[in-house]
Amino acid sequence: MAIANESHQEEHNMQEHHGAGRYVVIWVVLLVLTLVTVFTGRMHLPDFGLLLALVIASVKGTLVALYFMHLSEHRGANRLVFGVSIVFVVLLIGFTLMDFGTRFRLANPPGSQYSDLQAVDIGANPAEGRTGGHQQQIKQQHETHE
Amino acid sequence: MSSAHVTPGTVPGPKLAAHFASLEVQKHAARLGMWLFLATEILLFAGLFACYASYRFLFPEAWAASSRSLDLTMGTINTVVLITSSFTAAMAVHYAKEGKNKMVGHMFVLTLLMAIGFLVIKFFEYKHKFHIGTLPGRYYFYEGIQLPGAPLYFTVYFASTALHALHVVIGMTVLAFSTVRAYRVGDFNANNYTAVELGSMYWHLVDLVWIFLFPMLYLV
Amino acid sequence: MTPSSSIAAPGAVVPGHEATDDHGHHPSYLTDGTTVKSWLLTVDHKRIGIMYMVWVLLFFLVGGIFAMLLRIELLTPGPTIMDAMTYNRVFTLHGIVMIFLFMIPAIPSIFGNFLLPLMLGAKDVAFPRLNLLSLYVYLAGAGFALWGMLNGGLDTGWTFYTPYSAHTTTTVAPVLFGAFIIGFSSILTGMNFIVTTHTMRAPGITWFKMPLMVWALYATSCIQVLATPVIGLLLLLVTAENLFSLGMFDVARGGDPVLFQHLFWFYSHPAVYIMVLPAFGVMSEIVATFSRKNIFGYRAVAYSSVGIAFVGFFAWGHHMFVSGQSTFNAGVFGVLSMLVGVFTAIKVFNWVGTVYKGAVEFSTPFAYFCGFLFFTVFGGMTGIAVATVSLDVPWHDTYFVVAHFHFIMVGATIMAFLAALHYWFPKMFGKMYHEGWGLVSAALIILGFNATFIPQFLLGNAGMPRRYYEYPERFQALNVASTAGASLLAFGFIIIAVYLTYALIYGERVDNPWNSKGYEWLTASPPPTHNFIGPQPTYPEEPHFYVDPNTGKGEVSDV
Amino acid sequence: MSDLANQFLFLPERASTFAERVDFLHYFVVGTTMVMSAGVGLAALFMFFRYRRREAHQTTEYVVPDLKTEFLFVSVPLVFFLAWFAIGFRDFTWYTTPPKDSMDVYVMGKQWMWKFSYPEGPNGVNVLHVPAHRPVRLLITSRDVIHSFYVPSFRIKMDALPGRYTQAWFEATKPGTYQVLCTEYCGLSHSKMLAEVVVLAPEDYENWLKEQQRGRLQDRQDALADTSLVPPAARMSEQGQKLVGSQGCLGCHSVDGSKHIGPTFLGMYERTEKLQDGQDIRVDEAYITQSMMDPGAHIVAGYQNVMPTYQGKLQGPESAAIVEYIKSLRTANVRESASEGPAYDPIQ
Repeated sequence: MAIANESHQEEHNMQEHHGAGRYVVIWVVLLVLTLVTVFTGRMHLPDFGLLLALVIASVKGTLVALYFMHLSEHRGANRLVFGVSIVFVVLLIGFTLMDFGTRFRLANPPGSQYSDLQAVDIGANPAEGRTGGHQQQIKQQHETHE
Repeated sequence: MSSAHVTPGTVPGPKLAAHFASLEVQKHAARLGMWLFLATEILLFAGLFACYASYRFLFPEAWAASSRSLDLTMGTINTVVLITSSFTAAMAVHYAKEGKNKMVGHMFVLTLLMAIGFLVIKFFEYKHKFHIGTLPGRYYFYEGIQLPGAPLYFTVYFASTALHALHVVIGMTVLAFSTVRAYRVGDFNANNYTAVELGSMYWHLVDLVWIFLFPMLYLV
Repeated sequence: MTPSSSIAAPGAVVPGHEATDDHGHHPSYLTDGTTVKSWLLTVDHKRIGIMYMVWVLLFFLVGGIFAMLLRIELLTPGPTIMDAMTYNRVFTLHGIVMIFLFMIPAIPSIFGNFLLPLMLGAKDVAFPRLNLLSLYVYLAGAGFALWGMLNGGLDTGWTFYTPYSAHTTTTVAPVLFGAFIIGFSSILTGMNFIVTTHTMRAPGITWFKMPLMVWALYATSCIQVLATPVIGLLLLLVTAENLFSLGMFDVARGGDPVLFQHLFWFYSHPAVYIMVLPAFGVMSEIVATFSRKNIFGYRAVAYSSVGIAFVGFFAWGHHMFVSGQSTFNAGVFGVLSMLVGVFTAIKVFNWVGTVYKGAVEFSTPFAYFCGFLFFTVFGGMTGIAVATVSLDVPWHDTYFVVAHFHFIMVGATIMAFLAALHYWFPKMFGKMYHEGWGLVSAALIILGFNATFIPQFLLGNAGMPRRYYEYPERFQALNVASTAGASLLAFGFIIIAVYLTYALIYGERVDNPWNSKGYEWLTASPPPTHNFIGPQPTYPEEPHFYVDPNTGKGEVSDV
Repeated sequence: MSDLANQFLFLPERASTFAERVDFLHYFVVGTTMVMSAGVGLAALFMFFRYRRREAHQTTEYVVPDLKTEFLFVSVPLVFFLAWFAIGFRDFTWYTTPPKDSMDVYVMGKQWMWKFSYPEGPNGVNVLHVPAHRPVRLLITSRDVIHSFYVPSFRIKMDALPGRYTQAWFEATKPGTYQVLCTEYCGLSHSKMLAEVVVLAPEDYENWLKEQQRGRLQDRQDALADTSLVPPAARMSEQGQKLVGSQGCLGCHSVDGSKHIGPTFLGMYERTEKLQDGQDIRVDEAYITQSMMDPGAHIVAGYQNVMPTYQGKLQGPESAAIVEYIKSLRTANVRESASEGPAYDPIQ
């Protein structure tokens, strides 16, 4: 009786009812972690700053998923779905970054840290004749001024 | 769904659609469907995260400089607002299970108010950017950052925050329906809270995405 | 795998089937309400499947006409019947229509919708209204895309590679937006199937008693749910790039067109399996029915479907070996691509193994199975060949690749589509078509198909790039051969259209002409509105269990 | 043997070291594919016949494979596939790692032509000269959209990405002319974006290079005197080809038949053009020369009078060379030195 089992188990898992206190605790923890990540973010840690921020974000995300979204009570397919989607996100990003990191250097976007070529456009600076691609508007402004 | 097989007279519960074997199955199906839908949302943002990751990997300096040009205070306030709104949404589910429909409505109203607050703050951030010229791609005319990749950062910034804001609006619509139902009909109870639960799950996803967007955009 | 003890119940009573012994006493889903409204607003998965069939076949016709125009244009090295711009639009539209409007919805949305609940002993899919919504979303997207095509069309190729798609002056935006909308339809169908498989299986149908078609649809749905959002986002980004110069892939500002390709193929490679996995599922049913055997290595075939779905996600880079991607990545994606080949090989061997000690009836669906088997082996192995990193260098973007994926898309998927159409035609309409014409058109199609695409393999070897309006004269002979084959193919399709339409009206009433023991045949043909009359059937045996009831447990022999 | 296989598989001439490696694997893979398809097909056919149905409701045995069979199903293809991958990846790594001593050529794709330039100086449009038996590294880029540089006879291909370089290398094994095709869809005239690689014997290449470096046309006379390789007309047209690039003619005139600011050079010679005043004129040497010196004299209908005069900018022999080049672009002669190629009518 597979049908009954899967849905029945699910129903059974979801029957538990916790007090509101649990949500308050999670909420407070989330706020504290937000402040922590703002604090560490403002220190501008050189290499592992982003990594640390992402770790904190992952912890926060896990808390939201587990308790606000009740994943801690779910079993089976629901968890699997969530887990698999996260795995796929990681692999999508991982394989893509792997490409940029190991590519023939000149094939990376010019001006990036993995390329030896000069960037075509590196931001707006009319004094040096660079307009951030905003030529049209600057020209128009010019004309109206004259 | 035709509702030919509703069993009247028992505990007020959701209608059992004819094709389901039992209410258990129906709820399970709804929840699993929602999780699958959330998975698609995660992968939708994954595309943007991949763009973000690639360009961050290529242009770390521009990324750091550009992220510092954002208003961290506003970003932090928005994060707090969204987390709190997520908390109230979770509380709504809690009250729905206990059958306190009034409280469900109140909680969702709070959530909606915070959502509006979030969008308003976002609007002012956008306005500032349009003013100083930190805009995507070829519209970029900010002279403060002279690094390759800076216009790209703002492409990613605008694409991801706009997509997120769209989700906030969709989430608000979904929650608004549940709010009205909680006040008007008031039929949520321990047996029948799927609508509240699914709406609030969607809202948590919106929060979840922001939890990642916030450090990625403001704190690199 | 060993036979479970449940096999021991021979000749089990199948209650749902009883009512079919006297035809006409229960309304079938076809006769239960005949107004237009009863069709357009139906939530019955069978009717939705039939409506999908109408539209999908219509788009197949459109895509087919485009294909014939292309083949005629390529008869001569220079201009033949259209100018270069028209040609570029036509091949783009051929790709878009065939992939987004035909291939992806074809088997899952028509046969999946129709059969999945029947095969699981359920009354409907889990979310019938979402199911109807997915049909209308599909039509809305198709409408957008067609509107864009009529307003000038686009010339980017179905791959929409930036920066070309960002700068071309043709109408990119509406077509891309149409494809984006169709993505939602695909996601809804996928979600529905996954949830249905998880929650709606009738008592007795355990995971490893599900028909293999269900396994295939389940794996397909996983891909649809997980991959489609990424292309959705990407289509939005390209639309924004084209309309507003958003700049995500803008080369002048550090954007990377290869990143676009990564994201594009993250969807579009698995999308190939969205198209071909259901075909594998169909063929598993057909080979079992027509050789009256349980599937040889059921678990291996079931697992390999899921395996293909999973590994298929991580092979996307083999579309980009010469695109500037790193050598290291090429290696990683190269190895992973080989694994997909292994999973497919498992299926092929097990299908052949199924025939072993079977009792083969050579009727139309089985004829398609034979064609399918050859095309899958050849198409699949040439797929492995183009994924062999160094071999891809000369073959990439030539007609070899065109021929390879047509072997899979047309050779495997359309063969399976036609096989499914013939196999389940009696199930859907309770009518039988003319077997002789069926075999004739199958032969024509298989022959025509070979004549169309084998020359294209050789063209690719000779170095003719794809998407060429004009070509050096030395390629002409092979192009003419290919066009001739395509005409044969088209002729085969016309014959099918004629005799199936005839059968729809005048066909002989039948119930289970194949004496199949697939689960979907446990109910009447055509099935009643809620699939079963009276109590639900029980499922004591696995599907396609053709063991002699008198010999009890059946003779289990290991190979 | 391998020639026979090439005929059978329609493979083009094999003219680079990479081609030899690729073709070896090609035979292996395609051979196995054919044997396997035939094997599966025959096994299936045999079984269809051997196990044909004898009665409508025939029952069958319950056959399941044992672990050994399944293991065989997995391992046999896996071994083959991995072997192919190993060889293929080894060759691919070889292909993406140019030898240290290779000669660099910059390749730029542009809608719809290929430009080649050497670090030492000479440029070329649609014709790449390289020496045989020497590794040549191509640094490929694009000016607009993605193109792909494909030489079937060398079995090499690499995408040209805008704004950055990809690399490919080859070592040609025999002198000759080989066609270059664009394999990434790049717009209207994608299929006309053809070019060619002229492989010269090392000493011929040295001569050619010297000739190119001499540059100015004044030297052309003595250059002609000591080169018996190429007929004078072709020699001149090559100079002309260089000139139309350096003088900016290609900014307005295409060589592929497409209409731009000015009429295309392709097929211009001996064409009859309708002038603005309604008269017809036959394009000959005199008209072309006059158009360079006094562009406004006879304007072809449908074009603006925007061309600057080249009076004083071009010397006599130079304008003659350009005329010669335009003459060489007569439709029938588009690929005059190519071994094989299309002779199509350009779209007017």
